[in-house]
Amino acid sequence: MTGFFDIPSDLQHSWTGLIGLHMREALLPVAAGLLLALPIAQLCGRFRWLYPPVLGMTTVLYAVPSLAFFVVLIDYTGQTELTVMIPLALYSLVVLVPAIVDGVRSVPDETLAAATAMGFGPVRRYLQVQLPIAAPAIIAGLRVATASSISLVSVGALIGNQGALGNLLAAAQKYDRPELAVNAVVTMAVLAILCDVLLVGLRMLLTPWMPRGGTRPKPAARRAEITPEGAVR
Amino acid sequence: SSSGDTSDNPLDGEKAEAGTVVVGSNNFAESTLLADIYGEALRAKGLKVGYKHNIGSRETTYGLMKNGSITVLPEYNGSLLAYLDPEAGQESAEAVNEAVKAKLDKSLTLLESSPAEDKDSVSVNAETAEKYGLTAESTLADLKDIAPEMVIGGSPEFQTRQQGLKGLETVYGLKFKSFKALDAGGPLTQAALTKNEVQAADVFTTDPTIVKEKFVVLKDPENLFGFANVTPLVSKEGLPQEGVEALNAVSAKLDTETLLDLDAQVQLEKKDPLDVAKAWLKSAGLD
Amino acid sequence: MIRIDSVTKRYPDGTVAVDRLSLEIPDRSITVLVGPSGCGKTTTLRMINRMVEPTGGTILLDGEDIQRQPVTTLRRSMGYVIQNAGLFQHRTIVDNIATVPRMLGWGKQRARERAAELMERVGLDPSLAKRYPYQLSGGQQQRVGVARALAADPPVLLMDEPFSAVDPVVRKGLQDELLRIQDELGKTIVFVTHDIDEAIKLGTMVAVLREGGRLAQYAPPAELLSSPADGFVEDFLGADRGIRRLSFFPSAALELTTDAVVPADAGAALITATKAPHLLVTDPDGRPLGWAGRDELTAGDIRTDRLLPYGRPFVPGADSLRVALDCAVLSPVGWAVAVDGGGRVTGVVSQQTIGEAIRAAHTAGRADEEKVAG
Amino acid sequence: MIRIDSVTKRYPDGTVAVDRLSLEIPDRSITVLVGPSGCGKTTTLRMINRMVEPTGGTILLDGEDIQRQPVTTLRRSMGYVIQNAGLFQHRTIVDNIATVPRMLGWGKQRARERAAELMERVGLDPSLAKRYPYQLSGGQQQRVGVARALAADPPVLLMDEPFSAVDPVVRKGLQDELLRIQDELGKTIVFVTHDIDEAIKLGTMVAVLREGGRLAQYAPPAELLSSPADGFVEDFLGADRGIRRLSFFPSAALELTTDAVVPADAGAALITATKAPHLLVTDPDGRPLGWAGRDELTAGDIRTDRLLPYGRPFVPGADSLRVALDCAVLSPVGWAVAVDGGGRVTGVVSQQTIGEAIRAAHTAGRADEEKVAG
Amino acid sequence: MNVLNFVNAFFSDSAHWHGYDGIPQRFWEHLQYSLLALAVAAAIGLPVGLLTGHTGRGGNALAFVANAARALPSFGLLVLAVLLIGFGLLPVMIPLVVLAVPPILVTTYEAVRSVDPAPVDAARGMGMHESRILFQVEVPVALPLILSGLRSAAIQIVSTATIAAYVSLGGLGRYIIDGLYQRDYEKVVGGATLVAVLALLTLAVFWAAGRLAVSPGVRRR
Ligand SMILES: Nc1ncnc2c1ncn2[C@@H]1O[C@H](COP(=O)(O)OP(=O)(O)OP(=O)(O)O)[C@@H](O)[C@H]1O
Ligand SMILES: Nc1ncnc2c1ncn2[C@@H]1O[C@H](COP(=O)(O)OP(=O)(O)OP(=O)(O)O)[C@@H](O)[C@H]1O
Ligand SMILES: [Mg+2]
Ligand SMILES: [Mg+2]
Repeated sequence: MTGFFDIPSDLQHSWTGLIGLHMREALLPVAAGLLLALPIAQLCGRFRWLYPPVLGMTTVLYAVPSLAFFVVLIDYTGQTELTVMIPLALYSLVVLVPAIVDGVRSVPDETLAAATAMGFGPVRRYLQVQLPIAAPAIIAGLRVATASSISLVSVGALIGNQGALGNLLAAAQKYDRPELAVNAVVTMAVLAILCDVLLVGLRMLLTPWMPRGGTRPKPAARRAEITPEGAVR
Repeated sequence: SSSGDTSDNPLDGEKAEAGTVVVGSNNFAESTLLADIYGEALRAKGLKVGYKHNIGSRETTYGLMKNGSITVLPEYNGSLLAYLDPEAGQESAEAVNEAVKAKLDKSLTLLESSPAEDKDSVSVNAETAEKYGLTAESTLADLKDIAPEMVIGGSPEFQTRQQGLKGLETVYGLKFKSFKALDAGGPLTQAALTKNEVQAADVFTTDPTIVKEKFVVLKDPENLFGFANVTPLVSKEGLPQEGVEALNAVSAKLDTETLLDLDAQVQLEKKDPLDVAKAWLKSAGLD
Repeated sequence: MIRIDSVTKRYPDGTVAVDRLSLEIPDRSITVLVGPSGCGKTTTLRMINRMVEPTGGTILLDGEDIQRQPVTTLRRSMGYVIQNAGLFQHRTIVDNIATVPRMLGWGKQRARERAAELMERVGLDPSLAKRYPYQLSGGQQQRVGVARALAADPPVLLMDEPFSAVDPVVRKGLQDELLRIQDELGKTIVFVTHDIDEAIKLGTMVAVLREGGRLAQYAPPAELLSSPADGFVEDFLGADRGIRRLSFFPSAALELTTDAVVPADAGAALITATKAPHLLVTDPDGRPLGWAGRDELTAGDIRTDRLLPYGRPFVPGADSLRVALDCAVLSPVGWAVAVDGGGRVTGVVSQQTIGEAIRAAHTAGRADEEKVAG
Repeated sequence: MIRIDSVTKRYPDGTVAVDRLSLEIPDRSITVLVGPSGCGKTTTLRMINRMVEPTGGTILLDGEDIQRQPVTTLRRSMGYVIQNAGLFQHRTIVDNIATVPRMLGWGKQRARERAAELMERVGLDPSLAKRYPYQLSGGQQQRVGVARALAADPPVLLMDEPFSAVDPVVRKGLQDELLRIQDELGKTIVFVTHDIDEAIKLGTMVAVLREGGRLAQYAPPAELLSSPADGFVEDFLGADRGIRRLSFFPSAALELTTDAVVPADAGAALITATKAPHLLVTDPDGRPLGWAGRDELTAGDIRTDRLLPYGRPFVPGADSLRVALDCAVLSPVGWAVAVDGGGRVTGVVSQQTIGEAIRAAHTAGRADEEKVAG
Repeated sequence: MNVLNFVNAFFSDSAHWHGYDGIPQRFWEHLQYSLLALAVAAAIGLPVGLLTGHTGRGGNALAFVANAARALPSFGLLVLAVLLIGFGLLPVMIPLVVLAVPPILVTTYEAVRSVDPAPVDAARGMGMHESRILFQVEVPVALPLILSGLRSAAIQIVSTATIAAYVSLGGLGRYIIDGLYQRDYEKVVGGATLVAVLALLTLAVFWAAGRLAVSPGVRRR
């Protein structure tokens, strides 16, 4: 009963079950964030005046502690996964919107002019030129969003067993079993790194056109990776 | 001994699934243990049982009981009354139960109380006890003069409850130097007491560390913390008659000594609460 | 024909980029817009494919106002080539080139075949087809840009400083390539540059713009060199106007003399018979060896190791008077050596004769101009 | 004197950037390194101030191995100017220029005074002193770069393609400025460029490098033009070698004739007396108006509205034979007009006379070369 | 159920304005935790970032370390640290520092790396010493980006320092945790608002720092 993988029964899940739950609670919001961020970023790209206020708002949102979000949401969505996932989706949004906007903006003017001159309409130009070229920046954003999402799910433990692997942390305290906390931290870190590796692989798959090795990625991609709050620049 | 098998996925959905009895618990070890005991007893009677563990404080769980998310919750009768009606006096366990039932939401009711009692208490650590000469015979009233020099700890909700800082002030006139938010009698509380970060704290009377760490539990002559008999709070609709009977049978067999022993198994021997619950039910012939 | 009719562009911030500009751009020829930075060249070019909308005036394409056509149709009928090629970095070379055909609904196979054909046309190795733009040199990228613009065989090609980002040697190659392609395809090309030499080399007509988007002069390059409209154009043309203008005069009509050419093994009689002050000595194949001076002539004996260098020869049919003059000037004796394609001497010509030819060409040029003016 | 002695640089990745290069760089003159991209020019330059350490050979500065000096001392004794100037964008112009003096421990006041002095020297308006680099044009930035390099009055100036990022007109201005400054200061300048025209214009000596960092030719520009060492150098020099070489021959010795010059109000007698085939007509101040043709000469009456354009005049003292020839070629009658600094005609000269002068210059040049060789 | 009502109620309750549980005290505690964590993180991230950025070496290792650090969950580290070390400031500082080091480190590295190599080259050619090149040429130009890394770290710290309350320390997180257990939304929303206000203050401070410290020559780019 004190082993590394002996999960207390009140968590209702085996270790692998917790992992599955954790990934779902962490990744669905990122996916939702991406789906939301694309049109928002598109709007920000279209109407340049929109970008600064959107950035400002998202930064304030980002500063609101996750726990406060969870607590306020309990009344609307109850003690459910949704309560955890909604704030995480919002945080992902905060990271992804600037990443996409910057990525799309990083497309060289010449390339855009060439596309326009060839008779690309705005939609086709966005889908076939801007978005693919912005892919590295978007994936860089996804990497940050995914890592932070995986980490933040654990805070859900505070609102009653909604933290997946994070519940192990609460259990570690309740039953004074540090090994459970170690288990939680290490598992989450490994999951985050695995996701990161997968995303890097995805980028390589999507961008055979990027110079490999030695050559550094485009500044926009880099930027998204280094300033997660992306915002306020 | 992990327990992915205990339910489908109780975390899904807001309302309890029709026909499933959802047993909830608050975020401390004993509550989990009691929930497991109730749940397994019900399961032994062939009911479909789901768990919603570690929810948080009574403030939260009561809401979930009301809206039907939880069917069964281990409660402490006097503490519940103090939550429902902070002004109410507590003369006897029966009177308390009647008063609670009167105040309860229409959809809820209390089943039979068990003799097992686990009260909130104000305990001081050994150092403080020595300093002020406090013994097992000392009462809360003895703190009157020294309270302003003391930091008291307790779960965050202790700060605002009648059976907490409020009551200590109104009933005993105690005004502490400050309040330090800890957990519900859990490891934070123990650590804070042993490290003397707080001099007094809200400790459950069944807490095995009281003995281990030589905490001194102060007497409560005004009965502020009232009665705290383990009592199942249930939803009238959600629990069928055989369930009611099963839980009453459990209550009949559960006394304070047993509870102390079970708590120690979980908290000191680090056994899984579900295993402890099952083992006890078996030994008590309730499975 | 593209007709730019009193077109004005005032940007929202008040900058007047182009001011009542009128140009007639002839079909199947290269028209160059040249001028200092910011004089409105790019703006003018982009108004032709409506990437910039004029604030005044009209542009007619084959007599029809370009405003009448749907903008994407108009653009697809015009290739567009820009500095750094503006390639799609996320697509292979062949896919870059096939972009417009694919957009026009061609099948994948057909579009790729067309792309392969164009790669050959612009001088790109087929092995580059599957590469991505970053794997190509600047010059190669620029070639891809040209191929992409030509892909759907548009009648009009708009080129905005296409070669200005590559180094001088590569640029020269690209210019030659463009002239060759134009010879084969005969597109209507509007070419923007700020390099007057490029303008003179490529343009059938050259429009010199000045600050504020006003036309300073619109003329064929030779005329530009001989009669700049004003000080601005003259300054812009820079030095050597006279000599550079000679590029437009062929050297074919030069009267060559063979009197002064002798083979190295010629006898003394032949040598002393010559009246020329210098003798060009050739090898048995007729290739030039060098000039023999007066002293040797009188001696009647040629010592090939003491010959003066003959500089470089010119090819009368292919080279212009400019080359001929340069050869004469470079020659220590002032005579230029003419050779055929095989490098065999066909005669020599004195600087003086070249001077006369230049004068004759001037006169003919002036007569032409007067005819045009009249 | 800087002496580069059989220097080799092999980068860690195996690239041999410079291969056994030996050069003697004379004091107080501009030595230009020129060659195609990647031929090791930058590497060579940077070995002189030890920003790259050679893997073989030695470099001597005034006879002493540069390895002997502390590297910072060495560098502070050499100004270094690069493309885009490499200005410190966070410092004002005056602080940029004062960087090295400040580093050498000068007082703030003195360093700023020095900076102001240098701004004037390189032709920057003092009002720019407090600006930041981004507020300057490319040409102005480049001037600041030069001023900064000159600030501590180093005997040596290393310049790596300093003017290649600015447009041709500005570049010409900067080149002229550099020549003027060099006239005044007499630094030992090593100048890297890939533009052969710039090399010829600026260099006292020109080293042409070829791929792999090997020296193709090291000679004064006139010699380079007249006798390229091999096909590589010849190709690199490009067309017009002969004519460009004329830049090195002054036009002062040209024999002018005033016989063919008449004022517009000259009487018929004067006109008909002239034997020249054409007459240059001047206004009362002596400024050229144009050429009168034979017809008018015989008529004995000049109609100024029918004169032929005189092209452009040259100034015998200041301009080279190249300009004189260009003027003659541009002139419809084949005669160049010589004027003084004030634009008044001092005579005319036929293309033929210029041709003779060219030949004479060639002969003199050859004699010189032989003298040097002997 | 209106958030604005909560905010209003929270801030107009005079009881929230004094004492050990008053807003000034909690705000001050939060500020202390944040500043301390930022200072420690900066003390680790800045020198390493500057050095690797200047030499251009170790960039890959650095990216790996930063990514790995980012993968560590703050809340998990907190609980683990408390379990292993016990109470006090240290277990709170560990997750906050781990959280803040990656943005500082990577941004600083990137900032120095992305400085235009031409002026650096020119400086070296003038005979500047390497340390001088770093501090007088590279850092002034890299400053805006370095500051943005610090700012990013600071905002994350301010937001995350709320977890200190979970292990019974003070700070603005107190309101949120207490509010959760006491079912008191006023407190939760009030606490969250205070955190957001502190985050905005942080932004303002960094904006001002940028104005003051970044040369106009760099800023106007
Ligand atoms: N979108 C715009 N809004 C405002 N002004 C503009 C815009 N585009 C160009 N201009 C201005 O219009 C003028 C002409 O610009 P244009 O790009 O046509 O010049 P250009 O001749 O192509 O110059 P360059 O040789 O530098 O490319 C310039 O003064 C420029 O600053
Ligand atoms: N640090 C380096 N490591 C490896 N190879 C290098 C390095 N620097 C330069 N080279 C190589 O050495 C050769 C010479 O480079 P260098 O920069 O001296 O050429 P360059 O003549 O200045 O060219 P450019 O005109 O393009 O500036 C090139 O092939 C280049 O790729
Ligand atoms: Mg332009
Ligand atoms: Mg170079």
